[in-house]
Amino acid sequence: MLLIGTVSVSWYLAVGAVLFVLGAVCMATKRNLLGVLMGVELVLNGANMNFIAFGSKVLRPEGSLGLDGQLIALFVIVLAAAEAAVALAIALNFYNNHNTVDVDRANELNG
Amino acid sequence: MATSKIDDPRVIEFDVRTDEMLINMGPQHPSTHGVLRLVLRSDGEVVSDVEPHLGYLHRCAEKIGENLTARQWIPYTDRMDYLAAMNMNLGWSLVIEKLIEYDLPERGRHLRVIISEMGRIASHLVAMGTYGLDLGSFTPFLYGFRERERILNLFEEVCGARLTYSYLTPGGATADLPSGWTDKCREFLTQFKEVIPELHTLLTTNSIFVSRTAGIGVMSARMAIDYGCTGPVLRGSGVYHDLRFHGEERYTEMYDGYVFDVICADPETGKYPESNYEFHGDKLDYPEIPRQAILGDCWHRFYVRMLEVVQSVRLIEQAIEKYEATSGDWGKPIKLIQKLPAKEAYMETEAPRGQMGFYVVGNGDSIPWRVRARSSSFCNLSVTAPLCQGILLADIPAIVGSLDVVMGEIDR
Amino acid sequence: MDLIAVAWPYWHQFFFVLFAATAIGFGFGVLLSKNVVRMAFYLVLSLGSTAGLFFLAGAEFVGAMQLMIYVGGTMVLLIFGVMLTAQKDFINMDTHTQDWILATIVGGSLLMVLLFGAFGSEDWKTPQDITDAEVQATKEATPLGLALTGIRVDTLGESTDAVAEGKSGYLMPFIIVSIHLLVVLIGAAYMARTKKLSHATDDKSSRAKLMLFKMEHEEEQLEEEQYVVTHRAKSALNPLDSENED
Amino acid sequence: MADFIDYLFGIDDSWFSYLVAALVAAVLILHVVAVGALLFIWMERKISGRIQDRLGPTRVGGKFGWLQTLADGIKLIAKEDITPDLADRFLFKIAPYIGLAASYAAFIALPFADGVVGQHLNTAVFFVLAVLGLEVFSVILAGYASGSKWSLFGAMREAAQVVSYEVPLGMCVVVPVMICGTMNLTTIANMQSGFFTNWLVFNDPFTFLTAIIYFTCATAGVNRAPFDLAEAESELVAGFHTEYSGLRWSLFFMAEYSSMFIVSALASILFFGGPHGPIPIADILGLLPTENLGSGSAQAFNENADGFFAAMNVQVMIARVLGVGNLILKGVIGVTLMMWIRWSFPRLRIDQVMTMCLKYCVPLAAIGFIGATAWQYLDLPTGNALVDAPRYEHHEMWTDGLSKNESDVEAEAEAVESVEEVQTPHANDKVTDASSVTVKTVPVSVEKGGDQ
Repeated sequence: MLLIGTVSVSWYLAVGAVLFVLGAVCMATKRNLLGVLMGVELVLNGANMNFIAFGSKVLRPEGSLGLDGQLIALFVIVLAAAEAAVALAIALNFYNNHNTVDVDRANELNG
Repeated sequence: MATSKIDDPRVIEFDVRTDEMLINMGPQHPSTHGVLRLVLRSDGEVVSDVEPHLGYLHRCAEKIGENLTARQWIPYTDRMDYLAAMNMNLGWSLVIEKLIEYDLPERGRHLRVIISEMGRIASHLVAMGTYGLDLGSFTPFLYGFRERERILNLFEEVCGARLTYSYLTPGGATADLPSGWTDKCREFLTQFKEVIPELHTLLTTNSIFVSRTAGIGVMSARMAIDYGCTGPVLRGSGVYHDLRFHGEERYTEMYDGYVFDVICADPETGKYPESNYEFHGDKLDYPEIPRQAILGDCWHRFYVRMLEVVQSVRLIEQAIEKYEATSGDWGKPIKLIQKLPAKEAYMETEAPRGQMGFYVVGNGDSIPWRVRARSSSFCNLSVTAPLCQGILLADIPAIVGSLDVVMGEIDR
Repeated sequence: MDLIAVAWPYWHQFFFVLFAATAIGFGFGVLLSKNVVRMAFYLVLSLGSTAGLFFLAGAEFVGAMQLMIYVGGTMVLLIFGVMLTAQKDFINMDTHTQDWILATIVGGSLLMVLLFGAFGSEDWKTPQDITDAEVQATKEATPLGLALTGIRVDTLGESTDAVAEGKSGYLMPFIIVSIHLLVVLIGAAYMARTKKLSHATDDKSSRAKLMLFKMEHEEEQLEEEQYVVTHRAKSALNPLDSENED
Repeated sequence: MADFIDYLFGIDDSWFSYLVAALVAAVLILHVVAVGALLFIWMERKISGRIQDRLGPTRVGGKFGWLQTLADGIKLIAKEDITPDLADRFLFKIAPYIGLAASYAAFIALPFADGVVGQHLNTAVFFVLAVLGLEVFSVILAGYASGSKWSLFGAMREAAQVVSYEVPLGMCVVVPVMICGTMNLTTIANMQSGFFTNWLVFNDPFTFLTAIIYFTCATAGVNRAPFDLAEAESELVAGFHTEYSGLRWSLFFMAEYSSMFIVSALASILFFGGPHGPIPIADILGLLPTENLGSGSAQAFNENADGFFAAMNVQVMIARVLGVGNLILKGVIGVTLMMWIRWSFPRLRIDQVMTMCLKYCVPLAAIGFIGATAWQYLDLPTGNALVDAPRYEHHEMWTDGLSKNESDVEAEAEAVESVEEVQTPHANDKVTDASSVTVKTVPVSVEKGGDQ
């Protein structure tokens, strides 16, 4: 039985693109530090989608990236976890010092 | 010397500063033993301040006592420490007897020892069981209650009631022990002795129990005395004080001729009295004091209660023999409208939770002019606030439970 | 039976639409929600749906990894952060309107570019057929694990020098990432610590220390002040008690 | 199963048979969750009753009160569903469903017996752990959304605890994965077929240690006493579910009991032979066509007979029912053990729980992992050597090319390619097809043929 209907790599890329843009807009608009962090996660996820799509042998038996796509995606996930841990530590520190997580208040270095 | 304590594991350092929380624990809370209300100021799991609030069970018992005769007020004493109502009856009876200068016949004296020590066992069983419950162990609670039910069966045979007995009255008791009761009592003691090691296994020596209680809520002897703590709470801090030894003549003479230990660690050596606990003819040592336990902590308070139960068993065994050896009057109750002389009397007895004092002023009438009760739990509870500073939230039930308060006695 | 016998080869498509819709929908939820915890919740669902897409694309291990690390670990961490940095109600952190407008314009343009790229290549746009058995064969996790230890199973057939020497894998990046994680772990723990602890006199922990300090002093004073009721000779009170001696 | 339905209706590759197969699997698993919860709650009552010297339920449903839970369930459904004023209504209402969905979804990849599994996943171990980890979300959301401080405390405790215990839990799970060389639960289970000495728990001292650590961490991971801090009634009233009532409250319990079962079942698959009993009864009775597998090892189940019905062989079906019974029995034993622990011990404190995780469980799990690796590496005698019951060998061909001389590489590569042509498990559903392949040379994909 054929599993694939009309879904191709492009569709996955499109979903990835939408997630990426949503994350980017989220990063740009949120004033809450944690909201910005969530935007970063979304962006990374959107990027990951591309790696998976290009590396998928299900979507593209010929000409796919193969294992490399999945492996890069793995590294991205692991590094995203590390990034989240550090960013949260920064957020907590920021909160301890400023008593808020509003990024607009981080303006000590303004000239 | 002070720096060594700074490394104490009980001191929790803050990694992350968070907002303070004001939490209301009680009066409807599973571990506040009735209707105690604790207002906690906490930072995450760390409680910085505890303020106990009382009065949710206040029934004006003392004022009612000023409108009833001495014997009529007996049922109200039942409802003070409702877990050890016999001991409450005893305290009131003794103070009235002191006021009217009544001397109890010897048979009645032994009867009172039997009954009040049985009451002590029943009360400590609840204290033990609910303490397990406070720490999240449900099973010992039911084991404790199973034994308590046996005691209550015996009490029921004596006076017809299972909770509020009104059995011991000024003048003696409402009735003599029924025939054959002492044998049943012996039977109970025999099987109860087998249960004590079980309880020790489930709680006293259980490593989780020890880690939850040892070193928690440490109260120095000085502090215990300053706050007026009495009973097992005081003795758990290493203060050798038991009214059955150190009380008034009128009370201690009840225990004349009895052999028993005051369960209290020697503050110098930290040792408890030698075990005199026999089990199937073998002398069993008390469980060893764990390494982490500090004199005056929750574990010691619990341990004192567990060992006091053994002493009570010992006392009852002696009392039954003495009771059976005597005959004659057990002490009839005084008249319902007994006139009280125009003077005052105050008397403290060693109730299971500490020194229960009753104060009565007569004015020549049968109704006392002034009645006042000194509650042991009230004083014991007052140490909650200083003990519960800088501890974890989970330690609060451990500390409050180890004080073993009964709100009926505190609020009266 | 004729009706049901018609093969419906659109399972992949069906689930793709399902997961893609939830991923994007909850992505919008993250963007538009004002409550941080709800944002986190929507992000969890969005990432979970993405994991579903990964499963669908045959990357089972990465999908499970996504669930485990992202959804299970990172998000719990994030919610911790949300709760620890609880905001007062009166602090307004709404986005400025001009920010919204600007972000929408820039984001929209970016999306256009990306979509143009995504559908630009004929090779990417054309779906390729694959049999069920072939799908099963692609879902192996072992090659992935071997690749992380430096062995590329899928390129064994190629006789390049790198393959022959077993150097085509991802061993080096794997080790680098491991060390990186360790550094991050230590660094995050270090950064999240409060540095004011030592000289904060009104700190609660200091009060607890003070309490203990005082208690220790009290114990010392105890003997001097003779507060303890000394051990009385029990035998004096109880002449019958011969086994006890003071 | 889809193949069976195809066969039943005489149709080929229809969406209908897939749908029916999926529905049947889903409903069966739902029964494990729902009926399992009913059974376990009843069991908990009876066991706690017996431990505490009382009877437990005695009346409802005739003897033993076995319908008590059902009666309570009906009561809970009829109860008013209260949402507190200060609650975040949406999250408050949705939180219980997330927990249930997570523990339900984890059953997808759990093989009850060889071929009796919702969906074959090559990364089943990882999947089950990952999905179970999602359950913590329901607790966090419930705690946050309740708008009660007690609930929030419970949620924070649970989050801290579960996240911490995932570390040693994962390390313990890696040990069987490492010994078996696969994350496929079916294969891990089948490698322990034969006598109980083949169970991985008896493989070497370090796996034994690991099994104990796993069980401890799993108990903590599913929030059971003495680690049930999130719902510590003496401290936090009822923890995260303080504000819940009625059906939503009972959903938390269903989730809790089904995750208890799933971690026990996972333990039994990883360490205690899974669907294989201590004595290979099915093998001894000759229910399984072992001759097809060649090597004469104690291979209890024929993996190539894919799916429950696919083999169309009554004997194999009986063997699989036995296997399902075995696994469920082992899971229930694990749950009973957890109950026994719960009703015997006091509760730990939050800092002690963390200390236990970081100071004891993690180092011990690491020691277990390193030790088991060394044991494998040094090729020391394992448990199955004691009774001379050779283990069914799981052998993958992926790296064979590397061990050969460079001149052999190309020839080997061709062999790999030819093997990949054989990797069509659904085409080879028949038992007899495996006869041509001996165990030693079965390429892994054929062994692990997917269901449906």
